[in-house]
Amino acid sequence: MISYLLRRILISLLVLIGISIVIFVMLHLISDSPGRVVLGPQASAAAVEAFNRENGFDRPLFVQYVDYVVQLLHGDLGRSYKLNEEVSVLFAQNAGRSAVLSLAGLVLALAIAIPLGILQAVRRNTVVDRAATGIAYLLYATPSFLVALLLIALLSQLVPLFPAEASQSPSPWVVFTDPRAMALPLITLALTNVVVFSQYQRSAALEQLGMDYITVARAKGAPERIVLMRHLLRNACIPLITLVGVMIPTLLAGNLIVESVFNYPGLGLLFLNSLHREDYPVLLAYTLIGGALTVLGNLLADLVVASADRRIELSR
Amino acid sequence: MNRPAPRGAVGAREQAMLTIRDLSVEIRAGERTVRPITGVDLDLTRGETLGIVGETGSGKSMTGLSIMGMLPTGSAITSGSIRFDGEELVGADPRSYRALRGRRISMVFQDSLTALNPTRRVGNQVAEPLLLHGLASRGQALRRAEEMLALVGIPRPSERMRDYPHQLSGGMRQRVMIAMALIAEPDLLIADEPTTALDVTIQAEILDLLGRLKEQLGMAMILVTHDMGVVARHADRVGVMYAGRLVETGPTRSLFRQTRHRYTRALLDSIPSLEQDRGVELHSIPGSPPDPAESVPGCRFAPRCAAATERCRTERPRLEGDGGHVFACWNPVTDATAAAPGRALARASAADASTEARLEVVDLVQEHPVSGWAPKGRRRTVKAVSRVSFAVRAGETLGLVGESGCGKSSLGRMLVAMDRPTAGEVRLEDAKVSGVRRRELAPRRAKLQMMFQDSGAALDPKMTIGTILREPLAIQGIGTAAERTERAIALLDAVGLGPSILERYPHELSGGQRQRIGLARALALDPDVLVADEPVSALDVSIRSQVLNLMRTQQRERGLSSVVISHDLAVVRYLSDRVGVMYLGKIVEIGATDEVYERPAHPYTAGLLAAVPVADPDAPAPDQAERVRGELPSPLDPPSGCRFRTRCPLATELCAAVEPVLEAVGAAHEVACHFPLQPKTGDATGASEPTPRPATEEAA
Amino acid sequence: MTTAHPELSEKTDVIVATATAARPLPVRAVLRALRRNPMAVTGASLLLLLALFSFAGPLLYPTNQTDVNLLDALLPPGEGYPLGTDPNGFDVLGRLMLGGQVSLEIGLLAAVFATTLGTVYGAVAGLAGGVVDAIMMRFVDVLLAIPFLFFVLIIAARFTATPLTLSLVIGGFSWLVSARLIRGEVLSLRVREFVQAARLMGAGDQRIIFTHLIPNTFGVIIVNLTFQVADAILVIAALGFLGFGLSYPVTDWGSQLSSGVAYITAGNWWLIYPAGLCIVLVVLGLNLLGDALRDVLDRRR
Amino acid sequence: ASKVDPSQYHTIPAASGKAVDGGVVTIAMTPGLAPNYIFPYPPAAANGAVIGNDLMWRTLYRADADGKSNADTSLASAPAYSDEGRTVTIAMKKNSWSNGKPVTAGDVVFSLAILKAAVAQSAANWAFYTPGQFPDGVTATAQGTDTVVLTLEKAYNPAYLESLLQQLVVIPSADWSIAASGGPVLDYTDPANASAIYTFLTGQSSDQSTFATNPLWQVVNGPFSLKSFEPTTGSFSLTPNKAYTGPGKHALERVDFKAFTSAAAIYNQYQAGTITVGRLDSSYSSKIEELRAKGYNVYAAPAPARSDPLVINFANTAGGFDKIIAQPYVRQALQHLVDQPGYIKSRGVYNGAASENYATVGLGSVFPPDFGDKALYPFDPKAAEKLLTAHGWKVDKAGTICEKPGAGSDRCGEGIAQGQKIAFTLASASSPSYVGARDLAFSSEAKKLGIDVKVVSKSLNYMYENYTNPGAPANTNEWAMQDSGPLVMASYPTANGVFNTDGSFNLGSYSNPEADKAIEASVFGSDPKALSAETTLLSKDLPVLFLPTPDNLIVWRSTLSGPPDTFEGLLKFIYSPEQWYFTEKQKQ
Ligand SMILES: Nc1ncnc2c1ncn2[C@@H]1O[C@H](COP(=O)(O)OP(=O)(O)OP(=O)(O)O)[C@@H](O)[C@H]1O
Ligand SMILES: Nc1ncnc2c1ncn2[C@@H]1O[C@H](COP(=O)(O)OP(=O)(O)OP(=O)(O)O)[C@@H](O)[C@H]1O
Ligand SMILES: [Mg+2]
Ligand SMILES: [Mg+2]
Repeated sequence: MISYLLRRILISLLVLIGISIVIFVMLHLISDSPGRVVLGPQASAAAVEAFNRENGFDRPLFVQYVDYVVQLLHGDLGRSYKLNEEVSVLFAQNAGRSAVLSLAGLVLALAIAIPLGILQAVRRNTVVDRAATGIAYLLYATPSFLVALLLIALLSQLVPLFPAEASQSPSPWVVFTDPRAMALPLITLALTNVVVFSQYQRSAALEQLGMDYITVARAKGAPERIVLMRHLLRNACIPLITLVGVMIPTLLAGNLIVESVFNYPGLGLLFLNSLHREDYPVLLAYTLIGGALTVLGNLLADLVVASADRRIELSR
Repeated sequence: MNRPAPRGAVGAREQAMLTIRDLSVEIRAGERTVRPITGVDLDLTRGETLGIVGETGSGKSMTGLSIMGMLPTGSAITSGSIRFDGEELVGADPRSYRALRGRRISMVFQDSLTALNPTRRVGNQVAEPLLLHGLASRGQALRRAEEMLALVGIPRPSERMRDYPHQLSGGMRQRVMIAMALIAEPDLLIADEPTTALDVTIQAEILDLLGRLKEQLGMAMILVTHDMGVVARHADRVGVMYAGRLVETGPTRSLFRQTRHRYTRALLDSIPSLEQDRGVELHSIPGSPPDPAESVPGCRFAPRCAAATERCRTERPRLEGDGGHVFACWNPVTDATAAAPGRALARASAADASTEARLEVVDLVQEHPVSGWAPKGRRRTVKAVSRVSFAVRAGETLGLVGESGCGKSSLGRMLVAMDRPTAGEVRLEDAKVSGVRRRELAPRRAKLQMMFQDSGAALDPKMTIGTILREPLAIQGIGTAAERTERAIALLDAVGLGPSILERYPHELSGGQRQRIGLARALALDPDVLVADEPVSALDVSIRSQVLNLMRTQQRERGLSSVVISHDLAVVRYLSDRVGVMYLGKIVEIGATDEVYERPAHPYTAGLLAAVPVADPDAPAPDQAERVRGELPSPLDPPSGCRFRTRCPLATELCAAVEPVLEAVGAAHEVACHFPLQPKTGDATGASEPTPRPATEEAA
Repeated sequence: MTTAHPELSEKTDVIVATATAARPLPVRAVLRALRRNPMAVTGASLLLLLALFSFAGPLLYPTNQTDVNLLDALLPPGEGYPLGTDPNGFDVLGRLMLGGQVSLEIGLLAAVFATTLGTVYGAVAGLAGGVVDAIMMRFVDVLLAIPFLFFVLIIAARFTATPLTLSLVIGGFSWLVSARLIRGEVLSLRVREFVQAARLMGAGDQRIIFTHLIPNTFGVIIVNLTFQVADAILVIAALGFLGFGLSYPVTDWGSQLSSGVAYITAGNWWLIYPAGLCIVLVVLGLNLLGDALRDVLDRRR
Repeated sequence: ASKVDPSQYHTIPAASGKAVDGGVVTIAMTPGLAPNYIFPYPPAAANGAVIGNDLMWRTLYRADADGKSNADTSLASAPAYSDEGRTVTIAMKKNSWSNGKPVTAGDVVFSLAILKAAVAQSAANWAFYTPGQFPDGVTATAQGTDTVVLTLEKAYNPAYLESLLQQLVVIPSADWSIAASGGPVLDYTDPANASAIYTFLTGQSSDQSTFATNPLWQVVNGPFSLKSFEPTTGSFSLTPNKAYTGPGKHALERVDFKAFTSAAAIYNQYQAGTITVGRLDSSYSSKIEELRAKGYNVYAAPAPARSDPLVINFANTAGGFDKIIAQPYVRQALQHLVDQPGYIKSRGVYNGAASENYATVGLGSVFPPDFGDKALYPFDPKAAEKLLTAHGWKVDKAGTICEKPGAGSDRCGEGIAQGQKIAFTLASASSPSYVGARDLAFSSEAKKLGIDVKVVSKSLNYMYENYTNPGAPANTNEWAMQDSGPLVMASYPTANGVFNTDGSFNLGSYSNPEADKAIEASVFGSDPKALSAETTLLSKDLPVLFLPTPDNLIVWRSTLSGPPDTFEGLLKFIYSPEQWYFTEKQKQ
């Protein structure tokens, strides 16, 4: 276990370094003269040059990269000149809201998808299964922003149940304190994820249902409920853990769109606004964080899977 | 003989615990309806072991699952009755059925890896039936589970309780399965191929264990298997199934001695055994079993039966007979028609000792690094093959046997230069062929060919058979397109297939046909050396003999030097002139086939031979002392000295300290053992009887 | 005659011949199996319908999609404009056809680009094995860990989107999954016995790759391509929605939907839902077809 | 979308109702303009948008919406000129800082010193700076506490100078002339000290979390001081400065400025009734009745001194564009293709809420061009075609080409090759939506004459950073025209900086010696007519193409009242909440 853990962490670190290189290179391809970007069009060439010199942007790329990494290690994600603020501070202010929204959406999606997927597997090829699969196909084909717009049209405009705009309160806990205002964003997130998770869960459960140990459990005289809860559930959820880990970039992208449609002030909206402002330090820092989150998510997922399913460490 | 058998004749004996009558099952899958079992009658009395044998797909498992009331979704019992202890099970309500399962009727499955829940601890799984049926509190159940693990021979059961299934070896898992099935002390145990995935050595232990426990607990048992040897030794009565029907059933001795059904007879004749005359060709059953979705009016075996008449094809035979031995055959075997000896084979003359060695192996070593990161120098390696040397002469066939994981395949692949050895070399006619560049090897490449175990995987699914057979010629640039096709047809002919098959794709062929194509392709380049790795182990019994016969003919006719790898001792014996026994990457004994099989010199060889079940109920029970016990040690760090010492009943300190080398024990017979079972030639001390010591259960 | 059992060979031939009476080419067999698969039929019909709508539609229903019509802007569906007009006075129905052409073209181009790149990359990595493979795949891991939409957005915001650049950018980021898939496939094929058998016969790398590996990954590639098209269309839609889509005179469904969203408070539904429906249908069709194809090809394995 | 009648909302209701004390006014800030800086002289690097601009620190002279200095709210009385305008004497009025100290002449000198330090560090640090001009060549001395004397190297047009002094924020010399927290008060007349002070103050202003707590920022001379600031969004709250002595009753308890990310979000909040005052762009003009029904006053008008130019890049050499566009007749032809009345009418563009404008100074300026509101080059594709054919172009829908190259009155013009096409890229701001719509309409009209205008949608910031020739010369050939929305002139709307050859705002590298001369005359001369002459010349020469000016909607709760000009001021972001009051008691 320990050696597996170390190996996974080592690989994750390697990937992280790779990500930082890619993003660093990206930063330099996009805006080769930070001074110009920062000082704006009116600044004289000399001022730009001076700025670049002062901030070390004229040094060899490798040196700058090392610097960049050292900064990152100190938790310094750079500075948003456009917002006159450290990127880390901006993130600290926004991350809570996004994280709570994402996690709530994820938990909600899983809470629906896991039982639904298992139900579909157990009742495969029945009306229930076919209907759920059909809806999943349809929803999967619907871009999440369209889901959001349809929800607004239906649940906010046609039947005014929920507001069309997410809560604007700065508290990260609005999902719980103001659930009405967060209903539509949450439903959108949940719906778009449920279709992926439930179909995955269905096939995972189907595969497990075909395994002999399920038959063995029945042969022991276990009632169906116990077969499903005690034997199937855990094994059928293991692939889903990996999926959630792998899907983190998709989840982040989903958040981006939901935050944009519902005007929810979180990291996604910060990203979009920065995109319009061409605020590269923020953009790339968020991309970096997204990458790091993905790596971390994958690592965590692998570790959870490994501890849930001890076979992993042997097979690798 | 024409008179339909009265119902009662099926041997409905008194105090039958389980009575199955006219059981038929249907499975609907889409538009297809499969009838895996039709009209099966069975009886089982308390304390009895009923063996059910039959080829793949004959409905053995379905019968077992029907009794458990656990048929797969989409299937239904269409007719018949199953009475257990006077209670009708067909149509019983799910609750009362559940109360029966795991408590009064239990089941042991074949694949112990998937049959155990990978994410639950072994102890909990074993204890579960008691808890499910409310037979014990949690604490009691766990204690009972530990006792049960001890009972099935698991060392240090209290530690194993907390293990996960993957942490146990295959044999251990199978024991856990048995413990789980028996913990509630059921009246009936259904063991569905409980040992098929295991090595013979472990198979023997498990089957003995099952027999012992059955006695102890006074259960009845249904032992499902496709191995005639297993039933011969372990069953009281035997039922033979073919294509969903029970074709013959009777007391074991009677069934084997007075076999009546043509299929049973053919089956018995086609099994290579350790006793049979190697000079005589195996009997083989042509064709392959019918598609279970098709309904056949007459006897299902008729299309493959040499004695079939018109009646067989149109009228369905019923079970008849007496004394509990019944069979469904219109033209049963009588003493007069019984086994005519097979055709004799011309002994290959090329393979006499005078001929020079064609293929030579010198100190061959293969070590696979264990995947994963480790500092250089400290990398752990799997010692798959360790300093193996031997030679194969022209026209000679060398057999390699040994337990799973002992390095047979690794060795085989190096012989045909598919893998590079870590050390040592392979020489073909005095030219080095191992570890050389592809270019240097090129002229000899075609001379070294291999036949694979799973020809389904060894044939490119996207190519027609014609393309597959022409490919070697195309690669080597032999002949024109037309000539290649001609050659392909000739090859097909050689393996007993018609040219019509050229345009087909591999998936359109049966397993036996595919294996023949595999052989044909290996022969396409006229190789000097042919390595066959488990050539028939994926095939069913009735088809196996077809391929075996074919291989033997080809070996002889072409004067090939071949190496046949198999874990099946009978197969190796049938095909080889000489045989090498491998243990943990080493050859521990090598010699002329008859020598080795009749006078094994290494305790391991003797143990292996003792473990092979013989398809003869009268065969003497093998000597328990000769048994190989315990499990194969890890090839990561094999034991010092003699690698077999941890499982050897004769081992002494000497064995741990000094590694034995191959020494002659006969004219063409060598063994690597400090205490060989045969006197060493020219070595007086070696001939002395070693001190036998009691074997310990526990391998260090 | 070297045959071991002449009588045997004839018999087996008969038996097998009845079991598999017809011996079709795989392609035709796949097509036939697809024709019997309701998912495939639905998916293919949807695609055909939308392709016809986009490419043949303008022939039957020609509209002016270049000249802005200031006076007829933002008309609701009605006479002359079955789906109304947009803020520039373009007929929405006609614009949907134009958007369809562009969306489908970009989707296909991006998918072909991604699949080609991914296949080559994955195959090279899989075949090379060892350190090369490890390095190549770590690189894929790195890119895969970076949220793709973010990257595409940054690039799209920086450079002017044209159908070609969009396809390249989307393709340039979505080849990763194909690469992994093909590598996995090649890795498993590489150790498959039929490949080893070919090596045993002296086949060189080239032969192995072209006659054994590639034909056997073809199914996976095709299925992957289908999904890639669907995903690319969704990505274009998302880009368009976030305001980084194409601009006049070209348009795509996502951009249309996006420009419509600005008018959502005004109740101009015809600017949003028809384009949305088109996206849903085409992606649905592709996914259905892809899944059906995978089922059919899987079964043949 | 029904047509709107502009006459319905062109008047502001007079102040009415009885003022009740208290109440919180919530002001919606323009989307994307969230403030991030507190020190009133933000460096360029901060991309500063200053919190409560003008509400905490007042400028020396404070302009009204029409650009004239307001005698009541300014910190000094009107300047007196002598020595041919090279000496300017400014008398300070009696005002005090929130800590009780008086606002003195020294504070003005201090402010100028800091401004000089700022532009010395980077020319970009003050948006109104043209190197060599104000504050360069200006020496300020305090005569006593009440009089400031400015000595100029070269006399400016008084109106121009005053417009610059309207930008001079007066900051507290007694409290801010330090270079470290708790450090000694420095002599700010030493440029080195001034520079250190400036660095210190900007440094203090980079920590957003301390904006509301740093005692430095609590010293104000405006009507409000900062109560809280929400760095995430840029929203902030102001409380009345009790020591404030200017006009206004200060009835309100608090003023909240709320940041928004989209106009739609603001509109939603109006629907929900959670904001008191704010602006909407013209696309919401069809919603005026709805807003009124919800209890809001709506006033809409084009912002003063605003024009919506289609900026031309004269330096773009791609496709020979520079040579083509250098020809006045081409610019005229293109202007003939801009259908201003059509855009205004179209539901898809302005939906009636805009006005035609053909001058650089915008509508209703006190410095109008001599042709007035008239369109010199009205929408007339035929005229455009005629201009082109008359100059040797073969007009063809499939692609107009030059047939007669060379100089001469009936020829295409110098540098234009035979067979040359007219094809160029128009960068169009991605929001608000009318920008894209009008550019698209222009492009479509051009296409009919065989002129290929490729419209590319870009974010405003992107254009600012990449599509300005002096700032980003490398990108010159990427754009030929850009529509980045409004261009707003200072209260003395000279095109100095915008259209003079070396102007720092000369985005399109427009260069015309005559125009340079005219601009010089209006900046340094003393003739009040000079600016009209400049405007006339520029508007005729078309340094840009002119587009209609959209109305801005000012929306406020009908229970809020105050002098009408304080609401009109919102058009130019001039907030005077100290003069507002509620006419009904507000619920807490
Ligand atoms: N779920 C199922 N759906 C359709 N057909 C099935 C299903 N399960 C089994 N069959 C078919 O039923 C027949 C009998 O199967 P069964 O498993 O009883 O054979 P078996 O004798 O146990 O074979 P084996 O030795 O391979 O275990 C086979 O032809 C098989 O293909
Ligand atoms: N590529 C490999 N990497 C690591 N270990 C390997 C590799 N191939 C084989 N081994 C290990 O080498 C040992 C010998 O394997 P090999 O396949 O030669 O045995 P075998 O005798 O053919 O067994 P079986 O009867 O199961 O086919 C086993 O322990 C196996 O796990
Ligand atoms: Mg079975
Ligand atoms: Mg093997």
